[in-house]
Amino acid sequence: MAELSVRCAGIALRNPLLLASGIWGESGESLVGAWKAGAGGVITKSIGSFPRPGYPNPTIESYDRWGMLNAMGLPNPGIEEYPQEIAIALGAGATVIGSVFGGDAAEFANLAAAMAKTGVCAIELNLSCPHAQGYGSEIGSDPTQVEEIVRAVTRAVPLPVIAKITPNATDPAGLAAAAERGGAAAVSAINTLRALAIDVELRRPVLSHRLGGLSGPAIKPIGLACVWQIRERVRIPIIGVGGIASGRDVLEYLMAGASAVEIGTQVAFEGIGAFGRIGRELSELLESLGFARASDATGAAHSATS
Amino acid sequence: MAELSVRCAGIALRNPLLLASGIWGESGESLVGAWKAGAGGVITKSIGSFPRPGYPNPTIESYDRWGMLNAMGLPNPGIEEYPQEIAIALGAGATVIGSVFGGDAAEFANLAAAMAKTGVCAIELNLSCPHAQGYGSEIGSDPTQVEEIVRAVTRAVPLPVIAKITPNATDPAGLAAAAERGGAAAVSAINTLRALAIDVELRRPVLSHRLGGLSGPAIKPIGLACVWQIRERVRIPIIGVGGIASGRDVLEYLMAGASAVEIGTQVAFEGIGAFGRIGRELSELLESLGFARASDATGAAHSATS
Amino acid sequence: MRTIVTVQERVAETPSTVTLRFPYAPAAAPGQFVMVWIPGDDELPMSLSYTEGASKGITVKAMGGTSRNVQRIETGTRLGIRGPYGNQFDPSPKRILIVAGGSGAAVLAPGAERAIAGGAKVTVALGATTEAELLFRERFATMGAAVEVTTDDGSAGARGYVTVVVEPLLATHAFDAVWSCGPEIMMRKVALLARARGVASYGSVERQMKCALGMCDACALGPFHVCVEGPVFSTEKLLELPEFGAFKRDPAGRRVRL
Amino acid sequence: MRTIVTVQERVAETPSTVTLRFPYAPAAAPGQFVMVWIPGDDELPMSLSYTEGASKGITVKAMGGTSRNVQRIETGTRLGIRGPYGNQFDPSPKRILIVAGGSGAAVLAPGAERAIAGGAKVTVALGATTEAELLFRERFATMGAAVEVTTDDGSAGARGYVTVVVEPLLATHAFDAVWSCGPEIMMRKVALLARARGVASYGSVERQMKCALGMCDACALGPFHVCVEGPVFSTEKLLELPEFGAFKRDPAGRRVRL
Ligand SMILES: Cc1cc2nc3c(=O)[nH]c(=O)nc-3n(C[C@H](O)[C@H](O)[C@H](O)COP(=O)(O)OP(=O)(O)OC[C@H]3O[C@@H](n4cnc5c(N)ncnc54)[C@H](O)[C@@H]3O)c2cc1C
Ligand SMILES: Cc1cc2nc3c(=O)[nH]c(=O)nc-3n(C[C@H](O)[C@H](O)[C@H](O)COP(=O)(O)OP(=O)(O)OC[C@H]3O[C@@H](n4cnc5c(N)ncnc54)[C@H](O)[C@@H]3O)c2cc1C
Ligand SMILES: Cc1cc2nc3c(=O)[nH]c(=O)nc-3n(C[C@H](O)[C@H](O)[C@H](O)COP(=O)(O)O)c2cc1C
Ligand SMILES: Cc1cc2nc3c(=O)[nH]c(=O)nc-3n(C[C@H](O)[C@H](O)[C@H](O)COP(=O)(O)O)c2cc1C
Ligand code: FES
Ligand code: FES
Repeated sequence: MAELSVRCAGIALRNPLLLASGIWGESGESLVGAWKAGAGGVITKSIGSFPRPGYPNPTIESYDRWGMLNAMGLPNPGIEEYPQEIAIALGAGATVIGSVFGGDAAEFANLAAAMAKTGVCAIELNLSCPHAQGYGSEIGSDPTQVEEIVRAVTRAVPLPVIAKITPNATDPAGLAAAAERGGAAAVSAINTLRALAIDVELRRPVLSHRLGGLSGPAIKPIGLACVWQIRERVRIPIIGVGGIASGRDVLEYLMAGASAVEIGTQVAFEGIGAFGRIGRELSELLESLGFARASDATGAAHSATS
Repeated sequence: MAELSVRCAGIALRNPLLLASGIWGESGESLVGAWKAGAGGVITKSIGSFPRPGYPNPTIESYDRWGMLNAMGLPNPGIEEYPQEIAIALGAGATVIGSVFGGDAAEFANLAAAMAKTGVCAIELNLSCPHAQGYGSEIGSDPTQVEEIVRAVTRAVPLPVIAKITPNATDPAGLAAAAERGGAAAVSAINTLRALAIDVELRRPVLSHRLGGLSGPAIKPIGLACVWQIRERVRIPIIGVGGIASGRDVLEYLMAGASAVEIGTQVAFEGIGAFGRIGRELSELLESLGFARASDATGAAHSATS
Repeated sequence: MRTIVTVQERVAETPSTVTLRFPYAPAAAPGQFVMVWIPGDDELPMSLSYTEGASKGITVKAMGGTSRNVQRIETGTRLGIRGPYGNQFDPSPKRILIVAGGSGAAVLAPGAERAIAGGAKVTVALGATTEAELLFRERFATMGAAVEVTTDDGSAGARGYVTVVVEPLLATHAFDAVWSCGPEIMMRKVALLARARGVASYGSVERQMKCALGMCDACALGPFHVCVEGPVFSTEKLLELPEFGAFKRDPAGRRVRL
Repeated sequence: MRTIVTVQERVAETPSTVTLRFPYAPAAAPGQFVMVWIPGDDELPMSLSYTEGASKGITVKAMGGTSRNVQRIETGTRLGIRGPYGNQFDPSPKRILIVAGGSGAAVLAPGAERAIAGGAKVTVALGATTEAELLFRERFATMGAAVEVTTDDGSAGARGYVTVVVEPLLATHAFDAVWSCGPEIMMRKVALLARARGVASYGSVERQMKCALGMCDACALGPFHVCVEGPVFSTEKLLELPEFGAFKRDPAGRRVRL
């Protein structure tokens, strides 16, 4: 079997499959569940300065097995209460990455500092949620702000910082370059794409927030393009996210330039068993294609002679 | 049966279903075929100043029935030879919209002027192809250039001008607003999303151009979000494009703010009969929901009380 | 993913509870729930109080804003329905004790009907604040269950919480299974009583629900997601969880006391 | 949508033509084509010269850059295959005249095999520039077809274009169908000869192909898309089209003379 353990952003991961932020990440027990199911690491729900209930329901629209639309509205218990959940996950031995979202560099830095004290091994900055006023992609699509926020956070915490990049931007690779300049240890890409569903019988948007974010297989080709373009622009490692449902999908992301990946929506379609299955598929596929290690596949498609 | 004829950008359409640019639009006979199959109007392949062979194959990757990736590379016979194809379509009585792509305002204006002479009823500006260096979204994601190009074209031609907006931008609605300022009679949204597919066995991108554009059902929620946001920003009519496969999809676009729609990829999945079927579905659905006219549905979802 | 249905029948069951019936074809089992979208308001998880055939039903107790608004819904109103989701009560035991508090009867009634149709003997301990609030008292009687009633104010049946009749019932009758649904403090008590008597026991629990797809974590209960692995659990499993009968999560995911 | 296959067998059929065999499971019919991706080079439409069973084959004549490169492909090389696409030759007629020019034999051979297996009597008029370039002469003979050969230089069979034998064959034999594939000028001639004799006639035509999905319009031929409604057409239909035997479209979509 091919070697699945990877290093990414200075973190040792037992395999490259991370639980994406916002999926199973609100409770410590769920983080443990994902870890036990075989995730290489778990990323918490994005945590803010104060408790947020999120938007009213409906917050989800699902399209068969190829896509999912959500506008949860960043519900989270707030940075004061959340550390108890992380403690549970760390207690079970999980590799935990803490995700935070803020409205400006100072808030991000404060949150990251508090998150760093919980014992997480890295911080992911949600610069990319497409449906939260004053947060996420509203600030994350401006390279100047991205650089400033990443710099403030890297100064405030001794941990590797991962900037999560939005695809809802003219030049996602430019945002990754800004994060690199700011001192990010890695970037993750992509978050969801701004999207909408309308109920024609009721003549209204389905989600209470109207606009939401599209995830799932539908966005995999878009995530791959972002990772590809980022790889051509930056030298820090990339974590690929978006629509991963199989070991083959993971390998596509690795070959496009990713060192690790995050898996989200597939958990809704399949359950947490997705981690074990995808890990097995990846291992077998690497083996059959002659890769001794998952890390050997990173960027492999860039070197193909045309 | 509900009344399907609509007016959009000053053009009378027998129904709101237009053949999208780049599909069946290289030959006059194919334009006639789409018209006879029931399209409310046909948009030509995007035509440039000179003949272009497009990129080498592979130019297409298809994902079951939910998506399609292409990087044709804007193949076209050039504006000198193309008018003979339009003549064939006009000879059969088709409502023809001429699509052009250029590298700057002057080239767009020249092309549009030549196109206007062929007898088309409107000009669509391709400001949004995601995979052609120096064309399409490379210039179409900058509001200043969009405004300038649209202004140059509206001054050069006596016909309604439709600006086709890219979703590969931080603020597609801002681009639509720029087009409106420039004098566009309407905007169409969206073109394809920058995307990539990798063949893991061969360790290389599938398309010869590597990056391509994603179309089909996968992008419908993204197209709807763009149309929704554009409707909140501009007053000119909107033509909805992206992933339409049913009458219900059309109605979603209308309710999001569109006055007409374009259909592309579904033709590959179903054949040109898609126009007849979708038109029938739309008519029945409008009827069953109490709309006497398709145009009554335009923007209906914006007025829902929350 | 949602089906828009039109409410075809509305029954005011008690002063604070209404049943809405609507055509909804997907097969459902007793214990399962649907997500009910009240356009312009909210989307709530609701157990199906009628699971058989094409005319499904929900029975909603006025708790807060939305469930209070639901009381005013008339026939002809359109709702968005998705589901059914979650697991079900196993209707095969032959002697079943059902313990229903408050709107819990809504969850348990279709299971009781299916069990009786399958030849089971069903006893129902039905509790409410006051006589007028006893939910489905008639329905349980009509289907052939033996019904024991309690009210907090003593206006009907025994005075006190429903648990006052559960202990004597367990002491005097043999049961193969206990099913309970109601306030968790009550369910916890019933679970302990059943365990003391060695009777298999199942409870339907409620948590915040947003996605109902096992993704968002809103409904996390220990290692479980109520929307997928619940809402029906063996109470032996529930008793192992420190939060059972003790706390739930609010919409922000904070742990709050029940 | 593509399957990566490995070339398992390579046969140099003529100095300018090579057959590549590879495992490819999807069912295919004679006349259908696949899109063949030569990684790092191009993707070309190629008729299946072997359609039966899991080992499919293509037979490629060196025309330009890519098809010339294909000649150098060895076993073990990986190709991307999608399809099969398009329609097929109807193998039910009992007396078939096959007219093959150049690489046309690649398209027609599997249909001849299937027709003979179904009991048909098949006559093949096989033309090439010179004897060494006669494609599948052996294969046609082995399957039981009567083969009449022509070469431009007279090195084998009758001297001249393949049409020189078609007219006498049509005059002296009764046929239920004519199948042709080769240069369009030749096919047009055959079509006219068949029409003069009142014999049903079908031809397989080639056009630019990009999507092969009936979308991009590269293969437009009159009102048809060769990738979906072709490549096999009744020549009666083809004769109605001014472009048949006269012009095609280049990759830019310009009309160019054949
Ligand atoms: C699987 C499942 C099935 C359900 N089935 C039913 C059903 O069949 N019938 C039914 O009436 N309800 C049912 N519920 C509960 C229902 O979904 C709502 O929680 C309830 O209607 C209150 O909604 P609200 O928005 O009006 O209350 P809110 O406005 O959110 O809350 C109002 C007040 O009531 C309290 N409250 C809310 N819910 C509860 C509760 N469940 N227990 C105790 N206090 C509460 C709140 O804390 C608050 O103080 C079910 C819940 C789940 C998870
Ligand atoms: C449905 C279909 C099935 C086909 N099946 C086969 C097959 O079984 N075997 C096979 O060898 N080819 C077949 N072809 C043709 C093949 O796809 C290519 O067109 C051919 O191999 C030339 O490709 P190239 O890139 O090497 O030529 P290019 O480099 O594009 O062209 C080289 C030169 O050859 C000329 N040329 C190219 N193609 C043709 C042609 N078809 N006829 C006349 N001149 C031409 C060009 O005009 C140019 O002068 C088929 C085509 C279609 C559409
Ligand atoms: C329900 C849901 C909630 C999410 N919440 C967050 C979040 O809190 N923070 C964040 O950075 N990303 C969030 N995301 C985005 C995912 O982490 C991920 O980037 C995206 O869903 C694409 O991956 P997928 O296709 O595998 O789901 C959320 C996604 C979903 C579907
Ligand atoms: C093969 C192909 C070629 C296209 N060519 C063009 C083009 O030349 N000009 C243009 O403006 N859009 C072009 N498009 C984009 C479509 O017009 C349309 O905007 C897009 O495909 C989304 O609609 P759909 O999902 O219905 O296909 C092309 C799309 C495809 C799939
Ligand atoms: S409601 Fe989202 S996980 Fe259960
Ligand atoms: S090859 Fe694209 S339409 Fe035929």
